[in-house]
Amino acid sequence: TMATESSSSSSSSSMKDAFTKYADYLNNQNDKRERIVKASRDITIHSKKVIFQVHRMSKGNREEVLQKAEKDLAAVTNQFVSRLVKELGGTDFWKLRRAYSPGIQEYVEAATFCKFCRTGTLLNLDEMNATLFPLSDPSLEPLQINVLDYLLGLADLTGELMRLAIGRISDGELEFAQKICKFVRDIYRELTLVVPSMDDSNDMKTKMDTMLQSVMKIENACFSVHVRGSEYMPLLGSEDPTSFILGVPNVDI
Amino acid sequence: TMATESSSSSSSSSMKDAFTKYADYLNNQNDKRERIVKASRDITIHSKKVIFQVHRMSKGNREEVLQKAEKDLAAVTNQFVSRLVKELGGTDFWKLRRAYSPGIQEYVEAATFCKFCRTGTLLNLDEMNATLFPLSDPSLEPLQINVLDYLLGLADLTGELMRLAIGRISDGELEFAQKICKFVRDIYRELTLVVPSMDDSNDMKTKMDTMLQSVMKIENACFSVHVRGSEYMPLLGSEDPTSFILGVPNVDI
Amino acid sequence: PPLEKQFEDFRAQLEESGTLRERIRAVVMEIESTTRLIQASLLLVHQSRSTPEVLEKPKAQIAVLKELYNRLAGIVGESPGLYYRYHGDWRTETQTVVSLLGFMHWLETGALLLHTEAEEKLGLSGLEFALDVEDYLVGICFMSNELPRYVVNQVTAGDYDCPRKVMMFLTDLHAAFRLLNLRNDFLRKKFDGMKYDLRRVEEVYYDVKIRGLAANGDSVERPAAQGQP
Amino acid sequence: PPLEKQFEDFRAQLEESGTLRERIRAVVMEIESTTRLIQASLLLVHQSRSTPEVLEKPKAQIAVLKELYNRLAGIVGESPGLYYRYHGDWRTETQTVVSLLGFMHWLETGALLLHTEAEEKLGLSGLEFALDVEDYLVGICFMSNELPRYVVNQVTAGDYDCPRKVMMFLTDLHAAFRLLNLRNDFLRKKFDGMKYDLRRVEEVYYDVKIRGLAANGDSVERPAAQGQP
Amino acid sequence: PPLEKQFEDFRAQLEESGTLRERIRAVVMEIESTTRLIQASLLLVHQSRSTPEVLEKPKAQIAVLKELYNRLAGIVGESPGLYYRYHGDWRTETQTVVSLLGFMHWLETGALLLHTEAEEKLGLSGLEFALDVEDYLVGICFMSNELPRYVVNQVTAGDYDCPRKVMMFLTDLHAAFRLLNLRNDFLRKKFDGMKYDLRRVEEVYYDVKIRGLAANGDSVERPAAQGQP
Amino acid sequence: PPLEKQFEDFRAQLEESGTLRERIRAVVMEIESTTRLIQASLLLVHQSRSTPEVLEKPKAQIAVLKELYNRLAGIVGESPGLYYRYHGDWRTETQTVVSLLGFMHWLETGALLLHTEAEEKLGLSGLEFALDVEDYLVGICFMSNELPRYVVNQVTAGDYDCPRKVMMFLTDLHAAFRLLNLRNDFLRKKFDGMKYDLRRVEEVYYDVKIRGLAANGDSVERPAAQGQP
Amino acid sequence: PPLEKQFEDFRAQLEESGTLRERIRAVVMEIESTTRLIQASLLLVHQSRSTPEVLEKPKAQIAVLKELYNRLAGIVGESPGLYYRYHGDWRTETQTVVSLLGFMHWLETGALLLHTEAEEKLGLSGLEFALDVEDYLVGICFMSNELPRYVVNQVTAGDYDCPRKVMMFLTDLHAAFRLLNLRNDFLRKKFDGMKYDLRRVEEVYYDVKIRGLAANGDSVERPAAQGQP
Amino acid sequence: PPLEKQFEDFRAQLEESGTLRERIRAVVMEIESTTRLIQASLLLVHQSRSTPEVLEKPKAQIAVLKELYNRLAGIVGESPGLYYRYHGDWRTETQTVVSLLGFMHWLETGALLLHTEAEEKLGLSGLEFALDVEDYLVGICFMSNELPRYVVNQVTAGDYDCPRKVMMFLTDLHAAFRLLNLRNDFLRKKFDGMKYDLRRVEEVYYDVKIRGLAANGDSVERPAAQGQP
Ligand SMILES: [Mn+2]
Ligand SMILES: [Mn+2]
Repeated sequence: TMATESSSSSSSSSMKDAFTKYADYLNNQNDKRERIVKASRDITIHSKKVIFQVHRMSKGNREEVLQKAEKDLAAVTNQFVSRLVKELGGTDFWKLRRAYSPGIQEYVEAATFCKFCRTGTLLNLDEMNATLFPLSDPSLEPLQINVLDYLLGLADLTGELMRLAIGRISDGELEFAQKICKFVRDIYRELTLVVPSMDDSNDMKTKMDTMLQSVMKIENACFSVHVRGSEYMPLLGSEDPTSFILGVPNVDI
Repeated sequence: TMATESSSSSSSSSMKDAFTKYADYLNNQNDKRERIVKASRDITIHSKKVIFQVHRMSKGNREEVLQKAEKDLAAVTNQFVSRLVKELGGTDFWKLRRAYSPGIQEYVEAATFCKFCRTGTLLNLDEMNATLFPLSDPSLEPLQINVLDYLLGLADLTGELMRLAIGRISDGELEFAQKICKFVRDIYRELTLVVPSMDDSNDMKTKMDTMLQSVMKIENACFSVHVRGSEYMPLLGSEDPTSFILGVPNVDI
Repeated sequence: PPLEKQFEDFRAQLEESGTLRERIRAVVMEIESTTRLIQASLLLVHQSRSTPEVLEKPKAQIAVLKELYNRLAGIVGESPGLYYRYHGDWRTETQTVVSLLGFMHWLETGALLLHTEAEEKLGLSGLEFALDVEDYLVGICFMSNELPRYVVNQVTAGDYDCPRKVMMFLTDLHAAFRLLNLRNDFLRKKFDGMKYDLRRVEEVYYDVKIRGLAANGDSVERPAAQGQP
Repeated sequence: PPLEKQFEDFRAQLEESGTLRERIRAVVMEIESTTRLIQASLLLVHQSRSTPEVLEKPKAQIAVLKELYNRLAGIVGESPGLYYRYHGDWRTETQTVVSLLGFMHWLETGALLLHTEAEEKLGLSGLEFALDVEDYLVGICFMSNELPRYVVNQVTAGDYDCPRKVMMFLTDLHAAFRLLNLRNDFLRKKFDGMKYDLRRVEEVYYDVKIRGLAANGDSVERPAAQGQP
Repeated sequence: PPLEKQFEDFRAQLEESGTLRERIRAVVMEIESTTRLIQASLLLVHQSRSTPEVLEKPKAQIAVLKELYNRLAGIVGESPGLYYRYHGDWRTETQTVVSLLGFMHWLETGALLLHTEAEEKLGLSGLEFALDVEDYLVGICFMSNELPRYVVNQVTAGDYDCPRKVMMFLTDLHAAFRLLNLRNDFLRKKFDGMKYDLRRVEEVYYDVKIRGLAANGDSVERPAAQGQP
Repeated sequence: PPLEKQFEDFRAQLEESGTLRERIRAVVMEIESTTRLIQASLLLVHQSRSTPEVLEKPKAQIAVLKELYNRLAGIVGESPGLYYRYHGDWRTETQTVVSLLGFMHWLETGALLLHTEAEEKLGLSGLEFALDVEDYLVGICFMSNELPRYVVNQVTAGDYDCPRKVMMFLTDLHAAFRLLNLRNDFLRKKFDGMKYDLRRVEEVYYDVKIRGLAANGDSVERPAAQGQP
Repeated sequence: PPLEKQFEDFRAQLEESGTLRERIRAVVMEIESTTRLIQASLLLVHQSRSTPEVLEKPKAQIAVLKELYNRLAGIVGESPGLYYRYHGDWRTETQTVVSLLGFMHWLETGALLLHTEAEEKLGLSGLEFALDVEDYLVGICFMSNELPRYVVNQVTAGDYDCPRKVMMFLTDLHAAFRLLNLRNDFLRKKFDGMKYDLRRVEEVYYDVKIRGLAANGDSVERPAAQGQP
Repeated sequence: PPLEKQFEDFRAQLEESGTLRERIRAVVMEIESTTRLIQASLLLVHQSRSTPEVLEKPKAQIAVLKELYNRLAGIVGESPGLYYRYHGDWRTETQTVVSLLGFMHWLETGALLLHTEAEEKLGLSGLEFALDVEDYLVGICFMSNELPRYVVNQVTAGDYDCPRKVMMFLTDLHAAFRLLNLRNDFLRKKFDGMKYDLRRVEEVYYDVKIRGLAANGDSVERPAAQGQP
């Protein structure tokens, strides 16, 4: 009626033009977001598989397992992360962060997990980001993992390290377990100082609680091996109680 | 060590064979689920667009708008629902329901919305399911939308109908608004009797509350038009107060 | 050791970004208190003061806003690409700014303040620091929420032509919004609210019309855009 | 009218499915009470009764379970393709069933009850109503949770060879589970628990070994599968 | 031994009480499904059907309810003194029953259904199994929640006298509730809601009155209590 | 040992403070039940009784409140500096007291009850135990929430001049509150509610005005402050 | 009018029941503070004081409890049939009472405190006010939760026979509980906890046994029931 | 007019109090970041570094805290009687401060940091700005939460006497807390947690003792209080 009649006027049509532009903008943005969510889901699912592969490690098959994990990780990078990088097309890193953050966090978890098992050290953010450079069209700004996603991924890493440590103790690799314990404690301590400056620290605060639980689970496992080992220390005349752990005592007692 | 040594025995290797089978099974299942989640997301996003298209309806452009909406809906069916149907491959309809249910619900919402605007009637589940038959390889059992997803989608439909009714009143289509009101009331009443028998009725119970809110919003809008129209009824000697609504009175008063 | 070194770096980076954020917030607080001044002045529009008189004070504040957004753009511009990292810090306030600018603009011209016009008024044209489209749209919805109250008070004060003008403006605006495909989010909810604003204005128009109070009962044509609506 | 008609149909369908569900639940409650009987009998294994003696009663109950699952399969089989619609109704109970069958099987043979063997024991081989693989795996994890307690009580009762056997069994089982790619879900959590079971059993083995109590201190070879472990 | 003897006794007691509870629940489920039928029929009152026509069906269900409460009273009466032990099992449903009976009664007579009348309708007069006073009061609050919607739809259907009647009814009811010294509990919260019902009804009455639509525009006096509203 | 000694001291302190708190609560409960009496009497204002008649009873209760606050001040005054330690115990009730005193005062004089006047009425002038300013302000917001309902019912009862008076009062009050720089807290939220009260009152004034019912249709000038509104 | 009359009656009823509840609560608070005294005294059992010495003080408090339950029974007995209406008011405290009585009894006799014995100790034998069976059972579960700690501390203090005794007691208790068909409720959950208590005690017994510390290393036979454990 | 005058006054007051609060918060944020530094340094105590070495850094921070509390006391002291008005602003942080001071003190001396000692360390002795007793007690509870982890790691590092010392310390502390009659509040909940800390430490002591690792295996007598644990 009235409204309909009047909408042919010039003011109304300029409004329509403008809103058509806004509509295009919103449609593009939403489509892009959706593609990125999907790319992120793929990264997540394949990173999880890498993590499982690492957990297959035993004393005997370490090299073999790690090599496969590293190969799989490289595949995640080249296939799935690179697709995310392409979908982003060098822009909107912060605007669409929520759409890809879960995938990137899981990817950080997988990559740092592999690296720690290989070298016992932390894979740095800079090193990770260096591997992302070649994925990008050189004319575009490359996706760089931001500190926040890196730290959130690191927080989850400690959960996997805890699982690993419990398994390693079973396999007699107590030294490795102690190394993990120290590593996780170091990360936890460093994070206590970093967390309050993080952009949205609430997520991270609950992760810190879980992390402390993980640390304590490892500590309790080490404690229990230790007191058990200590029990016969005098009996055995050994000065290193840590050699008396399960799996090791093929020595007759 | 011990464990590693002994794992070459026959019992252990039959265990390994069995678990390799389980692993394959789980991997396939998870991959399939992931593909279906993605197909469902696509259905959701495109069904939402159909719903928006229907909301563009005004008194003057009804036919045009609805035709486009119906065309878009057909595209959703043929492109995205059919992909879901293919990914399912005629199996696991209930097992993977949670992975595709959100998309199917939104699809029900869009399809019933179009149909109501076209005919003022409810698109039946059987009619919907009939359109899914051709999407399937004839050798496979076709995906059939189940009652639960249909009802959950219907519950959301009432929210869209409420928005539509408010808009129609503005456009002077009071009769259409009253038709919507009756339709939504009917659905609400029928659902009150059906909800308690639904498999997991908790979701649905909150949807029922929202639905009642929607009904009351339409009723309040009709009330307000009515009392306004009634005010001058005696003055004008008209017996139909409902003709005195906004947009209509091009008649000089 | 490299681990400590890296975390030292992180802490430095995050603290730097924290400092940046505090500088942003300081400007945003000034923006907020400027919008309060504008709001307080604009409230007089409901008390049937003449529009030009009412607009005088708040219009003077636009320059202040421009200056503040300029500072904001400067601060955020120091770190290219980080606009959306800190977006949440000025989002709400900017939506309010848009709603006020939009309302003033409409009072003056009877037309909708377009996105580009809003950017211009805030001195953002051509800057990397742009006005986010969704913020603009939410702001316009907020502006729409003010109109029913305005119409009611104008009629009370005897301006019987106001409802028609506002109704036509809102009808067009509503139709324009329907072009958008909104996700189920904040903006969609705000847009739903606009429907109720429109209905309320139509009701007032009807009240006026049916009593023969409408200034120009036989014409519902769109008037040429003039000064005050 | 068609609308009412359709909803009438829905109500009929849903009520029918409700009735089906009640029939399912009735059987499941019997399954549950059978598992309690088995559990109560098996508890005696912790009180150092001889294994064959302990197993006598619960083994007799397997036939009961078989009969019940047969009935369940019959009911669910009436509506082809709906297994997973009602799956939640027998899930937990079936996991418990698997854990008990698995424990008894291990007590008897020293070997893991495989998925196919579990289906066989429940008379499900070849039926459409199969044993869900995840339920089987969760059940096996539950079984593992019982082993540390068993080992502790066996040692207390003087059976010093038990820890070694259990340890080797659990080590293999744990290695087998690692072949799986688990999502972050219930099963993964249960599997994490298995790690602790393994560690506890190792500790007991160590306690026994270090005191020279282990029956056969020089041999950690896997024994040929014999009857009672 | 006394320990086993004692637990044998407990088992018997717990099973007996479990059986009782199941019997109670079976009846309560029937009550619940009867209230759903009544509710669904009563919803038609909002669609401008004539009151007697609408009431026909649900009134027929009162006999069903009566029969069910009779059974419930019989079951609970077997164990004297245990009414409040199982009270929670029928509490919610009974509150709904009261709200529906109260609404029907008001539609028919324009008066509040008294506690004794409610008991009578349910055939509980003189039984040990009484209608708990708090349940009755909560039910009445639930009934009040239905009235604003009813008034709105009645006015839309052209009954302009309805708001006044409902307003006076609710004002009296609200005043009566104020006599009670409610502690801070569930009932208190429900009663607080009644204030909003009254407010909404007053607003509707205002809308009708100011437009001169109220049947008896010059009088807000309390009319002599008559039959049907 | 010092440890035990210290905890002995703590026990004494905690018990003393517990006792004090109980004494405070006892008085606060009496205050609360007095406010209920006042509220119940004031409700009659919505039923078009004459204001002086309605005010008679609640005004008599002010003396009771005064006495109670005197006791409260006495108890709290025993521990200087601890007013804010126990503030939470009388906070809500005092806000209600202010809202009721403010409403009665406005009904009588048409003016806002000032903070000092509120203290005077409660006999707190000059005492260390003062009326917290934020509690006063929240109470005034609560009072504002009652006004739309009052206006609606007055118009229904035929008092067409009421909306104008209330509108002007609320406009002034709202403007005065805008002077305050409220942080994002409880008070801010309550103040935001006042905006809706004002809007609703404006709407009622509009309804009355457009129908030519307003007593003095041509003037929205501020009237000279007179006694009763 | 009947409406007001009815609400007058309700007011009286609600107030009466409110008063009753307050009287109940007053007694329950005394019960609660008596249980604290007992708890504090019993804590010394963990510090390897001799049992008779530790029990002296708390046993004296049983008379106090008896007196309090007598008063409680008196109050509740005034309203026959309402035991379960107010049951929630003393439920938790009574469960604690049972757990303490049960622990003391076990410390003295090595046997389980039976339900009838508990009622006797509280002077409830033959009264209408009985000890609810579920409360008794929950209380016994709470008692079981204390035993692992007791065993750990006893072993630390050199009493190596304690684990065996406690293990046998808990094994029997656990088996007795298994006879009950517990539904999925609070009691079921508490009983599930008992399994962990038993497991922990078994582990301690294992630790003692494997180190040859158990007093009677060669015998896990059930000893004839003797006095103090 | 008095209304505007009053609100002008309020504005001034609210702004003054807002400014005060901001100054308080600025100091509290510094306190918070100091406690983080202390916390991070103290974490090294779990990595078997020698106590004096670990304590060096955090002890240096105590002077910083002292300075900050001095500033805080200065700010709050400007408005006598308002300590508890702003108490919530430093409450949590102060509880953390107490827990850290308490832990360091215990590491150094083996004794509980008394309330007066805590005030002394923070330079509050004799000031009007005191350390609230409940904050002190909550802080001590937080400290207790750290002890089980400390004991576990000390034993792993070979210090077998640590569990006994901690157990005796915690037993005494727990007994002292029991003297307090805590209401059902935050402090009560924290104290309930201390029971679990004690239980865990007892278990660790048991683990060490049963393996003959405890330094002084035959004696659980309370040693004469000596310096460092
Ligand atoms: Mn992970
Ligand atoms: Mn929707």
